[in-house]
Amino acid sequence: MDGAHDLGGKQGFGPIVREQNEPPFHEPWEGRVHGMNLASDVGPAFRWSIERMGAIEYLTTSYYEHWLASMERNGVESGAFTQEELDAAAAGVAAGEPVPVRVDAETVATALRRLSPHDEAGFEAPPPRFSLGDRVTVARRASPGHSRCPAYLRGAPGVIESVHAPRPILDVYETEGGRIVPQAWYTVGFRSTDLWDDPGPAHEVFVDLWETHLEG
Amino acid sequence: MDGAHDLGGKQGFGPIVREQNEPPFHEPWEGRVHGMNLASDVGPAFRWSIERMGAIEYLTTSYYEHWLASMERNGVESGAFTQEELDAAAAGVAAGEPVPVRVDAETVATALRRLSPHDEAGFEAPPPRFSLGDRVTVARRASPGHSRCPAYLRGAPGVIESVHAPRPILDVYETEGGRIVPQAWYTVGFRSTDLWDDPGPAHEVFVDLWETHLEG
Amino acid sequence: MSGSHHHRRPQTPQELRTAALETVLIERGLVSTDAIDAVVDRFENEIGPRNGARMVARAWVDPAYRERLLADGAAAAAEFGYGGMEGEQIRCVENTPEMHNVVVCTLCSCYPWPILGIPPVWYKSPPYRSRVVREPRAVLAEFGLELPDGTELRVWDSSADLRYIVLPMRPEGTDGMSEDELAGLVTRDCMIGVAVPRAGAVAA
Amino acid sequence: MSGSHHHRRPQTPQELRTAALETVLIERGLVSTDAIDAVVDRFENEIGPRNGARMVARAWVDPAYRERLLADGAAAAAEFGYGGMEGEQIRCVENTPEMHNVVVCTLCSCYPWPILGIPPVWYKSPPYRSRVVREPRAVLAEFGLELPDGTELRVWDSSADLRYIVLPMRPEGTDGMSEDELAGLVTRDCMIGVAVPRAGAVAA
Repeated sequence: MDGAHDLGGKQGFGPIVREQNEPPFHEPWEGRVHGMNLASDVGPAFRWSIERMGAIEYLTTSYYEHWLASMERNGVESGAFTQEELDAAAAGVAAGEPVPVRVDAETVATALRRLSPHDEAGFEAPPPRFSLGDRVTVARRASPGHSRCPAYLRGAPGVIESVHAPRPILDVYETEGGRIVPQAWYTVGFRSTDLWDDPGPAHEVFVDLWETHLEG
Repeated sequence: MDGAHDLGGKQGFGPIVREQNEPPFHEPWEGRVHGMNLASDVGPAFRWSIERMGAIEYLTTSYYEHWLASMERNGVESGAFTQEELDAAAAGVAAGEPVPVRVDAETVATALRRLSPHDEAGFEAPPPRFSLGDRVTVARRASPGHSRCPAYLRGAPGVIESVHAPRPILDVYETEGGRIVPQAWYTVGFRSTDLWDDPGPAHEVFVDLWETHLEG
Repeated sequence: MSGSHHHRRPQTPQELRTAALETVLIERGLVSTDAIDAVVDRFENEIGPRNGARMVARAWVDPAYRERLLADGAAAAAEFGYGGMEGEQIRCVENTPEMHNVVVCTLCSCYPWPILGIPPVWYKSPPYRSRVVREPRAVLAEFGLELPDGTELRVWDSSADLRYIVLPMRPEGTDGMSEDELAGLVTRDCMIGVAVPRAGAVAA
Repeated sequence: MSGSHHHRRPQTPQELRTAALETVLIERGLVSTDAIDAVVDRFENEIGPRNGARMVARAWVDPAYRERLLADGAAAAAEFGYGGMEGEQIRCVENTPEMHNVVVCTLCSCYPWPILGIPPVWYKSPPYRSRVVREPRAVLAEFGLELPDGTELRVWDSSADLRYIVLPMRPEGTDGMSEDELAGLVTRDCMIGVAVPRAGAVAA
């Protein structure tokens, strides 16, 4: 989708603001959100739920506010919980009820396994259409759903730099309730001069794209 | 430029909010800004100055705040007045000094002439490259300056629907201090299905583009 | 002269900036108080969608005017004395039983001032500008306008120096009405293309 | 276990929403308090850019490790015990005197968590994400990094499942340093590619 999250090449966002000695989490609630997200599974549309926040809301809220909005929406849409449960909990919290405590060694173990090296399943898919060095063009048309193809590349000419083993295309996975469609994907190289008509020295941009995003 | 003003096809802006019996100006200051802009000439970069406001500021301020920001910047950049004069006037106003009054029949007459039918100068330019019915492709690369070519068309195929007599291309006029480069321009028709991969019935979009924006 | 600016001390940030800008422009001799007043007066009292509505009604009752309007909108406006900034070139696009037209400016808010006046806030705002080129049927439905299945839909994005006005279809049941009465049915929204005239309606 | 959430009643809208969400997830049995605590603890105390710095220093002193790192970043991380979410596939791109690399995720904020930890706020924010693909030299200059004329520049936009880390060049004047001392020169920013290690610097 053509959302405010698709920032590559956009102008008017000003200077980069840095912070010295930044902690992992600036507030305890940020850590809770991070921990809840990694230690649970509330649905397949994590990123797409962020992208549907609303453009101005997205641009004027923080990273972990994006996560919070995503988990709330994703969880309701996937059926992990209901909006009514969320509203009731919010009312309880506002009235001073403490967050319940649940201790469960298995949930801990699962979460920590995710944070350690682990083998990943392989995926079967049709053989890749493109080979190293092939010239390709990025698909021009925007889809209404989640896409891992940044808008600044639409219609641009590039060259296949690497061919990767099949992985489920996230465009489908996020938008269609977790449907797994394995597909070849590629690292594609672009010349900045093919993307923008800007002055100054050129550079190269490398982007990982699934076969869906590319035309021969 | 790839600014937040370039809204065509973008998603996440929510429902259209309408107002019954809307007045031309909601506050007196809006009328003053409108009147000042039409009755004066503070520089050639009116729209480009709006586009350079900053993406989040643009999206979170009103139409006449855009005009105000544009006149302030455009006037300083063109040399019509200085930032120091503006700052001094702001300090005076804040301290309670009244806005000075100047009465001038000639300025009134010029302003009202602009608001009445008047003949426009013609422009000489090379003969148009494209003719009625020609298939064209919109240039894919974004320029860093002002552009009258909306981003949603970049790289898209279209058909010439009308050929118009030359006019100065605004991309150059706004970005290069009022430089006049007359050029043929066209109304170009596009199928929505060539622009977006959305479900639902198709429609057509017609956009006025200068020759610079088109490839054969 | 409305002169309301003379009577209230600027308070909001917008009022303060406006007053500062006006001060500088006056001091520099780039504008005069009465010129600003005159422009405001024109837009508050003369220039507005009633102008376009008169042209539409004329086109409904006078086939020769309709042809001139479709051939050169600015010349047809000048017949009524309408014209000037943001209306030097006007194209009128005509609705038919097979074809509906709607107008937008996705990049800014281009609009045919001399015949429609100041655009409404929604026309200038991100939701309309972003959506109507991409999902015009959904936008029209939000305005209460459901097009019959199979109606072709054209969106005109005023990206250059040409301004657009929609010539709507004359509604059924208006045979006995005068040109003035017909003009009373033509709202601003009909001429943008987000509505169509209704015989029973009265234009705002 | 930090458990700081147990000690303060939620006050800000963000704290209230977080507490409500945690309540629902706990009630539904979708998460446990101690699992959240454990994840927070890992990111506050174990997972961070010191991991990546150790890999970089090893690559500087051990040519065989450097080759393994460039061939398969995730496998090279696993040699140190690093791996997991957002690091299942890692590609290491190497700076040379002719070529500089810099990493971004324009669509969201993809980042190799197991070896660099939580990304800094600037990495996740619109200015960096919008600008570094389009004007990387201007961005690097803002970070104080001026590349010599003629240096090729590659920007890696992590748009899929692969995460990137930059292998910077070992700075001059570090011949006598141990692997641990070398790791101390490698900041997070060096591994994103917005800085280069300096012999006199100490990594944050």
